[in-house]
Amino acid sequence: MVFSQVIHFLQNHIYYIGAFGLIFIGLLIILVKHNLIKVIIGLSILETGVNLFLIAVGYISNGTAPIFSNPSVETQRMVDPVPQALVLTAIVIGVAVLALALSLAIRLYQHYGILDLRQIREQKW
Amino acid sequence: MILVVSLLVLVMLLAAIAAFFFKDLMSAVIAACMVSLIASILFYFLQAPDVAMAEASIGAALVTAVFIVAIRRTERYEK
Amino acid sequence: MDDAGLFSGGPNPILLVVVPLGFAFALPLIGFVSKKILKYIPVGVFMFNLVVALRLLPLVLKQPILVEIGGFSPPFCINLVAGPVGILFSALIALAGLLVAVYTLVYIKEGPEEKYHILYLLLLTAATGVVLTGDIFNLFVFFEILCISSYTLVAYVGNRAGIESSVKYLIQGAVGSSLLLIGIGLLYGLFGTLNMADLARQIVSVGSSSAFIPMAFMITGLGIEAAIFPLNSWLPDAHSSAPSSVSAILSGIAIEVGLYAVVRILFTLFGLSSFFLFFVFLGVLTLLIGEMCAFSQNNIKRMLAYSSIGQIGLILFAFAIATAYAVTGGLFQMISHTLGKGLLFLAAGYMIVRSGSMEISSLKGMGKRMPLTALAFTIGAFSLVGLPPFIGFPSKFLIIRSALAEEALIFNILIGLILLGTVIEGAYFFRVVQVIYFQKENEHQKRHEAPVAALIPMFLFMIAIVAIGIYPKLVTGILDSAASELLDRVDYIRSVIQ
Amino acid sequence: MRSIISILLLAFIAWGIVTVIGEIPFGTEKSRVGGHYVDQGREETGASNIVTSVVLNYRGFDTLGEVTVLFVAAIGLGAALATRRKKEKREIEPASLVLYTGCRFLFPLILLFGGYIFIHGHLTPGGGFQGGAIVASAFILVYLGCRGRRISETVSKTIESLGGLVFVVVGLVGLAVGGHYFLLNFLPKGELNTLFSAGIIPILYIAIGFKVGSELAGVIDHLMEESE
Repeated sequence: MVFSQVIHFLQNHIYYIGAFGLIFIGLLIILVKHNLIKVIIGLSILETGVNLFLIAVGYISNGTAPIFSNPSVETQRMVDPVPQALVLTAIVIGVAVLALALSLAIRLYQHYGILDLRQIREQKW
Repeated sequence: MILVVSLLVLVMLLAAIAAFFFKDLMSAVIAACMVSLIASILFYFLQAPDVAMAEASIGAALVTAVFIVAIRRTERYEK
Repeated sequence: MDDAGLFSGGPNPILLVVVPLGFAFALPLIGFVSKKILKYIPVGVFMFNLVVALRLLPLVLKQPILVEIGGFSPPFCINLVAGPVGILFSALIALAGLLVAVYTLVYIKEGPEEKYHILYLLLLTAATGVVLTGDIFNLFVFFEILCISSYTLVAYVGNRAGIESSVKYLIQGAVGSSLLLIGIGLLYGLFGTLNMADLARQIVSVGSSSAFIPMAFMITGLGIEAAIFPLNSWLPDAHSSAPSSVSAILSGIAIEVGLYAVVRILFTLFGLSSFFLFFVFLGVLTLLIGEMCAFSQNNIKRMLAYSSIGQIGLILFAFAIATAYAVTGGLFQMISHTLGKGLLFLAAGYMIVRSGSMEISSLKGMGKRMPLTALAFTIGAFSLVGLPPFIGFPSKFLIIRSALAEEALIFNILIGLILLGTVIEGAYFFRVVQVIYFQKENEHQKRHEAPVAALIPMFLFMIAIVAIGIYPKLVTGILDSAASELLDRVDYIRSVIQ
Repeated sequence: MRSIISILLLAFIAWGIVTVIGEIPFGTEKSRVGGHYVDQGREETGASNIVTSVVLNYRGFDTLGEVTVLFVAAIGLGAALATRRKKEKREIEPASLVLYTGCRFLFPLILLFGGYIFIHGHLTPGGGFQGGAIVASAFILVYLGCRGRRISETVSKTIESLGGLVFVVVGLVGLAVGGHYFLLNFLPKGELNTLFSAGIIPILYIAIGFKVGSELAGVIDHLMEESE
């Protein structure tokens, strides 16, 4: 009884748990860590989490992938294609941001020997 | 099926937590790569083959390569 | 698809986005032919954009133009909504872009220039895209282009301060856009659409409790770019270490576009009703903190950057009052800030080049060495403080009067605080002006004015500031209809979804 | 101190998400828009991969922005890592013969695979972005295996520019042909599930594939280049 309840819970929530778990771990790395490369790793995990969440929103139980590869098969429910399109965009944007961030990190290290965010001058209010 | 997915999610979260704790950045990057790979499998389970391909080729492969190059040109260990 | 009424003969608003984008892609190819003409291309492109926007302006005042991309009808396509707000901002962006591009002809001399011009074009194109789009995810995409090109332009000089502030800006900005994306995902999950008008239509029907969380995510994400108070720690560093021409655009355009997105989401998407007092307080807080920090700066560009925070606070305050009058004032203040801050950064840019330092004390005797640039700086400063007969006076006056019209004690106190902020603003600007004109230099230096190509845009900014300041009716008509577009959700929805 | 504040902040976010996530049940159909795409997508765009038809036709403007984001990042990365000195020829330890030959053997095969993926983007899973990434990974292989080989910067810049321009020009041709719809699918839709179908979609995806491939390869190239 308890077991089936657990299964039911997992069926409804496991993807959300995974997505928001990643989002939280990513945010935690960004907020707590000081090493620049580590923070960028955090960003990458955060982005993966957001993408997983978007895809999970678009899923429809027992749906098929939104591709009509076999013209004879019809009238089957398909999952929502819109979040998939959004996530394609988001993945590419993510890699663009990551590459830029890493190039800045390399520049910062090679010219000024800094890789620690604490060494970046503190905000002067 | 659901148990497989749960297990994958668990491993994915553990890999993410490992990325948090590793002092060796190279290991952290590999852990992050694993997160991406498992996410890509999950995308496949969620009937999103396009996204799964993109995540595997861009998120897991290219990003990891970029990270490794960056770590080689900076420091390997977090202080 | 009803074609009647979509177009009344003007140019297609999509050209405002697509033509600069095409030229940005073509720039490397043109660079193979001749490196010299590269820097004239932004000038030409923004002149084109300005002409298109000004031709569209009278048309959209009658009726907003709906642009359906790909030939499908909303909500199944991405659509642009070229209403008074969108076209007004496009014209403002094109104007500022044009003038700063002329200034850049002589100002940017070193570094990878070709890349500078591409990034500059794309930054302003993205800003135009944000103000025109009617689709929430498209807004996110354009916002990313805007942010990424800003990160790079901040690091353009390549010195330590530039790279450090760029890294800081990048990390905060990337977290912000992830939050925005989570917000968009939640909205899609709740309402199943991304079209802003369609979303607005459905959000009425659901209690505001479930809409609040996505809104909080989106406003937090966008608030980072709009530099609303607790989220603006990147701004002074980024704006002060970028090249001055870029600072003028970042301060004058980029953060205002961020604020536009916040306002559009609050008003049109969520029909801001119960949270507005919160934003009023946030605005005043942002204003006071910005002005007080600006007062304590010795670095001229940091001072101007903090002053931008203060101005953003004032604009947010005006929008949050959410009466037609106040929104008009907020839009007016946006124009006034773009013109004034643009002029200040351009003038400060050449004063810094000539004196070789960003310290305010090193600007001694600039009134004699560069009289025209110093005059430009003074006019910009007076306008931002709100002295007549410059544009800052009618805009601030409008905001104060609309706040007084609320007739609540709390608003009277807040107006007092805003006036206090203005006094602080006046104090630090007068201090700089006093240093420029009245402090004697130790050794006499020869007169060395900024080059003509840098003076022309400053003059045009000055003419705009004085002309609108003397005759505010030039813009108030447009501002009124823009304000009513922002406030009237029903009309917005009706203009997109028939 | 800082971690406590962060955790409080995260707890606040978590509370927000938990309250709202209950209203987004997993696995149910939520969107009229998505349903419309699935039902009408084949007729309206001619692509049998609905995701592709959404990416390039219904939401093609987003994709134009996405291509631009990658362009900006590639340009910005070049600006951030710009080296003042000219590239010097350095002595590089050559890779072993097996590695060298293997890489040279695999390189065209991977390119072919990437090309296949972006040419068939409207029929099968995949498309310009995935194919482009695969093309770029072929170049990574060459950088790692056959050291000292670089793609010419002129060629990659030309491909990037042309890829972007093709997108904009195809869109503008649609604008000119169809009256006032940018990115209108003006070419004949063809027969479903054949290579020459879906109008402008394969053209755009091929342009994107080339552009993404050269941009990502350029990114890796810039990052690997030892500056000083």
